[in-house]
Amino acid sequence: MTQLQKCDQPQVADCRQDFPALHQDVNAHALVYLDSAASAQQPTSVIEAVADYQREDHANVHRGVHTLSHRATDAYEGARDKIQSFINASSRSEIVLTSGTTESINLVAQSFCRPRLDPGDKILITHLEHHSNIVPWQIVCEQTGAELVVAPINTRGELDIDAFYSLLTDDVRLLAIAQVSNALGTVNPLRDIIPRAKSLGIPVLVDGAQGVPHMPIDVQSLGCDFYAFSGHKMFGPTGTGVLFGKESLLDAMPPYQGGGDMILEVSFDGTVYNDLPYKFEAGTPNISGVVGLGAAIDYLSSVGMSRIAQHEGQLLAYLMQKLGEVEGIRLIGTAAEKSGVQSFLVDDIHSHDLGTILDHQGVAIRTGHHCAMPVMDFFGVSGTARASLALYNNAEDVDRLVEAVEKARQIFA
Amino acid sequence: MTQLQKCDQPQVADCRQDFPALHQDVNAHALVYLDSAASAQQPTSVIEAVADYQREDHANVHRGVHTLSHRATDAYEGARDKIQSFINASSRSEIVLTSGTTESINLVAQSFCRPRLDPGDKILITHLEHHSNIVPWQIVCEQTGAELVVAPINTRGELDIDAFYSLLTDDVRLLAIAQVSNALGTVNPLRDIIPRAKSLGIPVLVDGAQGVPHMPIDVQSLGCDFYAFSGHKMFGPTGTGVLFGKESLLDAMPPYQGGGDMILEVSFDGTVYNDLPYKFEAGTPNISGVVGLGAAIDYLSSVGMSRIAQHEGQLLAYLMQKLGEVEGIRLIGTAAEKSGVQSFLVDDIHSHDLGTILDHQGVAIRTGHHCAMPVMDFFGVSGTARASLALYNNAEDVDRLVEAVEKARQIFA
Amino acid sequence: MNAVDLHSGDDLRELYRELILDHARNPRHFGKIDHPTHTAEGINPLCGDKLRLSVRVDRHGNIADASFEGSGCAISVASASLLTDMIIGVPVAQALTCFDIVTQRLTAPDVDHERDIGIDLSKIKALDGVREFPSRVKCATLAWHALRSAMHGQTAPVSTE
Amino acid sequence: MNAVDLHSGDDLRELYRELILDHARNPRHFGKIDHPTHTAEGINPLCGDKLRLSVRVDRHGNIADASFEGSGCAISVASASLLTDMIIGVPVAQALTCFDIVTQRLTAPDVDHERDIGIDLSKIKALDGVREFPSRVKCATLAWHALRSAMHGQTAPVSTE
Ligand SMILES: Cc1ncc(COP(=O)(O)O)c(C=O)c1O
Ligand SMILES: Cc1ncc(COP(=O)(O)O)c(C=O)c1O
Repeated sequence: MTQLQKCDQPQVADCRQDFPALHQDVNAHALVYLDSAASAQQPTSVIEAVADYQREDHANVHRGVHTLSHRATDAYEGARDKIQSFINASSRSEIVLTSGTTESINLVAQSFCRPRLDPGDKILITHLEHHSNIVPWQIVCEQTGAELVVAPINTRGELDIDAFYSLLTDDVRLLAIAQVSNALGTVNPLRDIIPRAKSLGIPVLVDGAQGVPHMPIDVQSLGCDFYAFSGHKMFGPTGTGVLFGKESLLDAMPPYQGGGDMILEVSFDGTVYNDLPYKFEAGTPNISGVVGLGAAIDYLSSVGMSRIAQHEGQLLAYLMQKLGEVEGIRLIGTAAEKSGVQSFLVDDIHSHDLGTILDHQGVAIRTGHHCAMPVMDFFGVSGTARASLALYNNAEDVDRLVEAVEKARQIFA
Repeated sequence: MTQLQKCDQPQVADCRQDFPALHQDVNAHALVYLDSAASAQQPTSVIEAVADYQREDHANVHRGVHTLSHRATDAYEGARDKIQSFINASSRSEIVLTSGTTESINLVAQSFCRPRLDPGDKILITHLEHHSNIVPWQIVCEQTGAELVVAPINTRGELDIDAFYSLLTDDVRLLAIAQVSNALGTVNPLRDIIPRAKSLGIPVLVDGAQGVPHMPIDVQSLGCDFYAFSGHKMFGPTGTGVLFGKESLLDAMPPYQGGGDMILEVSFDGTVYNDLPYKFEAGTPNISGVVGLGAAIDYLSSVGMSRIAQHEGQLLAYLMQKLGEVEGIRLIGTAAEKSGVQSFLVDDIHSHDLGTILDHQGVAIRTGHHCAMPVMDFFGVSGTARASLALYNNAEDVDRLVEAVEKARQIFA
Repeated sequence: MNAVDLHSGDDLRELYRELILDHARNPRHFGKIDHPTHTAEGINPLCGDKLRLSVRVDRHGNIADASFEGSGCAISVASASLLTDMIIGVPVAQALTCFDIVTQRLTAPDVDHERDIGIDLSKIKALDGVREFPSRVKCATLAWHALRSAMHGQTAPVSTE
Repeated sequence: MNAVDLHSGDDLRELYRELILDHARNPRHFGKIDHPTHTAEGINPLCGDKLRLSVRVDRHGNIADASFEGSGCAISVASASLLTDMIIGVPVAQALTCFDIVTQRLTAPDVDHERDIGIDLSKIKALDGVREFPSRVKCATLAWHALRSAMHGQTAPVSTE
């Protein structure tokens, strides 16, 4: 309990009560939710913002003169403004609303890279990436004859920085790199890497899916050209996401999808595309979802991202310490710089069995490959158990996890 | 008032009370919502299904062993089953969940058409189409050198069927056609057209955005190869949509986007894509939205699509009669076969002014080009006022519209 | 967000005053002028308004002539018509001050708009009814934005959306 | 959907019975056999289970030998091990009846499973604990699905997701 008090700053620990999903029993035990890296729970304010929007303000956006359409447009575009200031983009034109990180990355692969890749050109990624930051590049490389180059990692799950720099050559047409590995929690040294890439004229896409929910983000000081993230990992709705892109790059890119809203004029002789960011937002957007994302940003801002980072950092230390003390455990992902994710293996218990036993005790973790099969291959495992933290977790959650793991060990003893 | 009773079957008229957004005052008048073709309101059951899901069952789908992840997966995949039976697809593999009609059509343009189009090949559409069923084809034609052929319409807003058949030649690689025109309400004679196209071996995509909310749909008896629609027009959430595609065609298509969930195995040597429909669902889907869409389908099924079609048909007749009686009005879109949409012009009042005056009286209509600029060009107007009906509208709504139009005429007299 | 707007029934009459309807029906200076020195296009995608403003500035920096073409709603056409009426014969600098005054007047009604800049602003008051219709402010200011962009020599169309 | 499952604390012990853990730790017939006549792969993407089942059917239509390779969770490995144990020496038709019985037993517990088909089904009861864990049924039936697809000569891997 002393640990509990140490970990929880009053303001951050209090947040837990704002999340209705956390206050339920699962298999007759109070739920311990340690799967936020897969998808986070929502505070009441987000759930209600979406429901209120639907009850009172819904209509299609952008093209309507009636009151509901104005309210919907104001709510939707107001959320864009919130996103802009949350990540400190220099203009709202740089905030393209997508359905998630995956679509954001595919958009860059197809609209930015595909037209400018030739055989022999390279896309550089790392061995740490999520499938969503691998497969879009495999596809565009196959389409264009470009080559996908993968920077290696070491046994702690860190980028091998020397090897990385030796691969960062001037035939690289894009560096696509995670801010935080979802499987291992590794935080990549973007403050060093991005300036180096930029000095070689290499555009940089940052997969921020696991960054933005957990630390303050400033895309201008990061210096990246693209930054992709998902609403559902930052306590907002599924089906929402963002692609931040520098205006000059977005401007020069062809649209990704065609349809309503992304045009100024359509005729069969030719079509004039709309201004940024609308050029990349074809069709009716996820209005209610984006309204919810705006509410999630309000919520995060009220708690404070630095505070959240500090809370999670302390809790991660506690998690790693406590898990490390369990006999027969192997921690996977022990980088010096980490965010609140810990993968592990227990004895020779298959992670799926472990997941079932933990779930039976009300402890929700993720098991399997975490959409990062190359990471699994690297560590020679088919999958891991993974506990991931968010602002609403506390030391008691960690204690419950460790207890549940001990029980699994007894069953398999 | 006799008309009112005639129009409303008890069951359908009663639905109105299920839609909270309809029970509000706008500009000090009870709201009359005649903009459902742009986006429909949601019944309480949909709003609550989404909120309940978030309060109790949310987690990421497909890859989790814990209880919430199972509940989320069951809810999400359960909605797919509902969609399958709602449109009578023969297999759940044929139901690809997208972000909306626009994405569904872009998916077909890029994954189905792009690899198989050569210069000289043709894509056939009609002059009635929504921008979302025009621009994706313009883009893919530009990418491949294929030609976009446009079948003409007549002054009632009907497809010129002879001209259409003369354009339906065997160098057409896809026919993409709306079931119902969103600007004019015209219902295209798909029962004649599709068999004719199929007899020539031409694949057919139906843009069902304005069909599925208003009439029973059976994709097998329609005989189309692809059928695209949006959740938000059928009383479900924004950010959801469906692409029905015949299994044999979907099977042969490359994936549209790369990422999590659409793969079976990822390695840097090569990636094995997942089975249908998952191959086309990269990344975390719009889980809560799809849950809401499932609830919308339950709602529609409980009311009954045939009943809805009948109710709206009667109401449309009343709307056309009443509007037609207004002096100085010009009805745009007077096809013999119509669904519940009526575009019109009043004297020389610009539609934006008309929209403002109606809104001031609580009557919400859409004004402008309705994402169908070629239709506007055909009728030589920059835009129209458009009233569109849904199951919750009644004769009183029509009367209020007509009153409000009369007031506009007075102001501009 | 669901507050009931208690518009008086006369709001619409305020918006569509006689002067506005008159200018909308019979726009002044509609068409082309000879030898324009500055032109700009204004687009309001929301309602499809599209205006092209042409101005001829003489060597003294005065606006010798002005006109507009295009189509739009009553508010944007009337506003363009009023604009051309007002700026002809006025120094460019003063016309741009007009821009400031008009946009402020329509969006920030508390500011003191009665600054004397030597132009007759009385007609501009005809647009005051727009204040109650925030969605129409873009229509009312479209021509003014086009004026500013013409004077600043911009070539891309300005859009108020 | 938020009903509390009142699992007794022994559910886990039921799932991971001694017999199951024993077969999971020491799978029988693990490896390759000579001259298999039928093989099939089973994949459960949910937990990454991947099994390859090999069977040799003799000219009398009896299963002369069977084995499996691959990796998976305790339930799927134990189930595969039990399967190979059970089907060796049994006519193909009976083995396929076994498939029906096992899948029914795990998914529809009310059915009468005690049909006598001339195979000792007692070991199969070790899997009964899975019934309380619907998410694990796929693991328990994976090898059985592979058996069926091997017998039907399918070549694509079967997936239980
Ligand atoms: C006929 C038609 N097709 C396509 C669309 C595009 O739908 P969405 O904007 O939901 O993608 C619409 C709706 O605006 C429509 O009415
Ligand atoms: C690092 C990383 N990148 C990308 C993604 C993909 O995000 P989404 O599934 O929301 O598109 C995820 C989440 O699964 C992730 O953790």
